[in-house]
Amino acid sequence: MSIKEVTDSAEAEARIGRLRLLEALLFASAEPLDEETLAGRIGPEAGSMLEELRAHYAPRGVNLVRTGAGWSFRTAVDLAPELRREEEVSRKLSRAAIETLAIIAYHQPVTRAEIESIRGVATSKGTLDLLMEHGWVRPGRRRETPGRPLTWITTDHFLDHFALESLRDLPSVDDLRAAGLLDSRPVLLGLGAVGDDSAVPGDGGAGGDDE
Amino acid sequence: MSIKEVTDSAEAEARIGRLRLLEALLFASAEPLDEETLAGRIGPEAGSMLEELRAHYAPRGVNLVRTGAGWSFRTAVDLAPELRREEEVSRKLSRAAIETLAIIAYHQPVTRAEIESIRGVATSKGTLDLLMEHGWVRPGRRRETPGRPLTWITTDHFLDHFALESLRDLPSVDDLRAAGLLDSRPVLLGLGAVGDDSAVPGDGGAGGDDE
Amino acid sequence: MSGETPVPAAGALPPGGTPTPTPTTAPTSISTATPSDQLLLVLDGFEGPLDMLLALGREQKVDLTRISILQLADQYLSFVAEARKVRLELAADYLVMAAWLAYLKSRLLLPEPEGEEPSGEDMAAALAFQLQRLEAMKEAAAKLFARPRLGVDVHPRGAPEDLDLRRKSVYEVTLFDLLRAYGRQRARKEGGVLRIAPVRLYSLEEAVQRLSALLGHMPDWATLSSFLPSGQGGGQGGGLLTRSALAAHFAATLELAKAGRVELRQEAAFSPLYVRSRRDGEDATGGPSEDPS
Repeated sequence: MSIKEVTDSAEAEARIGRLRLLEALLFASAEPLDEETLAGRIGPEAGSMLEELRAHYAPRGVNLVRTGAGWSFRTAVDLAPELRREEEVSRKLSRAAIETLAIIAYHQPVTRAEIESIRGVATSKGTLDLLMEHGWVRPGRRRETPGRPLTWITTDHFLDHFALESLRDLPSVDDLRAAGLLDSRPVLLGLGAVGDDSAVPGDGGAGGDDE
Repeated sequence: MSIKEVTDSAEAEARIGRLRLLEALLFASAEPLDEETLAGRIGPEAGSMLEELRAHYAPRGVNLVRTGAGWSFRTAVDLAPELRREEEVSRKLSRAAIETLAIIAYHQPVTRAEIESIRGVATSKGTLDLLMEHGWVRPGRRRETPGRPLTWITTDHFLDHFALESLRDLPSVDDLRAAGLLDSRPVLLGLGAVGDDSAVPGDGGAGGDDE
Repeated sequence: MSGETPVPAAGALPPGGTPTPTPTTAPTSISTATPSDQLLLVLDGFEGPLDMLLALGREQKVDLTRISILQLADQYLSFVAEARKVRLELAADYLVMAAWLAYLKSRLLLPEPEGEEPSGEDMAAALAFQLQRLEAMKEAAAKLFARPRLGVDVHPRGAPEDLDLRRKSVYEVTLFDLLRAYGRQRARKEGGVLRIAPVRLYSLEEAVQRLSALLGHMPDWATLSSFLPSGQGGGQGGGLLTRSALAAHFAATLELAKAGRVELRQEAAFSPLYVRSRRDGEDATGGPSEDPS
């Protein structure tokens, strides 16, 4: 075995290493990467390696594509119809909706008036509708009190979504407190005197954990 | 050219099409996909195709890996030093949080009192909720013992995060079990909050728990 | 690793064996800490008494299964004694542990009494087990975090193409979100703000103004309490406002006397204080000593 052969094999290995790094960089990047940036990480052969990778991925389900912004991996264009079928943009649930859902979960069966009194604000019609539409809550029995108000309860789908076996597995208030999810130490506001304008307590501290 | 040959070639093409779709589905998603979901899209050969893809990607810079959460493309482990993101590493977890996570992982389902008896110290606020915010732990079923204490378990995302196929793959888990060290019952009285699940841990009593 | 190296004599002691004279041999990291802040620094590094015991146990440089619990108890007790010498405040659980270890020590050294209580040996074994279990969890945690971690060592697709077949709902909401929302809700409701109603207090400036206005109508000596706002005149109610009015008016008379605008007089300590406007040409200090009460 000649020295030349050993050198070649080491060189080949180093090249494969750079090719693998290039592949990983392109995969993990949230933005397309331009050739200059890649050359900074890989070396001057970045350009030829990009072409090599492009050729390798061309027949596959994932392609390496070059756009104005740079190089990036994309699923093959011809597969778009099959991929798009399931595509749904996920959205964040509004804070009001999460709170209302939490209150129904913990206080059920609970009337809308009770939810409002717990939250301290009126519940918009859309909130309960939305929660019902998603199958998390449903109307329960009417309360046998004047006006026979409708109560709200959670569904099996609610348990399913949050991977709970039963409502009894919801952490109790004490559990929440112990886990650090409920901190209800009262905020002591300074002793104010009427003669002193600056000491009039404001409302700032009340729900201090709000974003 | 025989009819048989034509059929074979059409079949082969269809198989390649499904393989490409599988590749694209896995590539498009940031979250692991389970085999059942994939079989629903690809058909019963999804399992064997996943193995085929895994073998194909094994030497490359991006690998197809299977964790308890499902199948997903991830950058190759050996490239970690070149891809490590400083800002992520610097977000250090407290010792208390790391130990608590390990105890939940190895002893699950485990109650807070048991965690405290193993660590010999009360769980401070900001530990369980932090682990939950990372998506690593969640409340499990209540223990059917007096007081019905809540238990804590790890999530699929925990498996994904630590690249574990299942909880059986936790480091040294068999040795620890054989040595009897995964027994989570309290041993000494007077250490930690032994046997008291309902108690709300006080602040500061821990004397040196995390900040 | 310690298989070849000679094991320290003290460490080789079987648990519950004859005691070695080690009470003063606190571990170096602690015994050198004569200044209290250094000791505090050492203490800060521990996650509670069990964690400290484990650290002390490791200093015996033997496998935890062969650890001398008696020696460990001595090490711990001498640490606590050291901490007390420098008047360091130890958290209660450190003291509970000290008491327990002192008891364990006595059980190990004295003949076992007949009874149903666990023997000293059992207690020592239980402690050794707890230390092993804690150490096992610390090692497991280290191994766990040495694994390639997602987002740190390995990375998911950086630009996922918004396609998640597993998601059963369009809305992304986790159990954590739900519980946090409820926790906040409860915190707002049950904790909220402990509000102390604003208190009306009489200010010095108010009293000065009031006294200045009233003094013109008071030609002769009058008790200070007669100047107090109506309704609080007697000062008997003892309410906060009354007391603040009295204090403010008293301070105001001092201010005015200093400015030379009023004269003050008092028969004896704690007797009523008399006030009148300063009259030009009269001796301020003299005052009408024959004045009635």
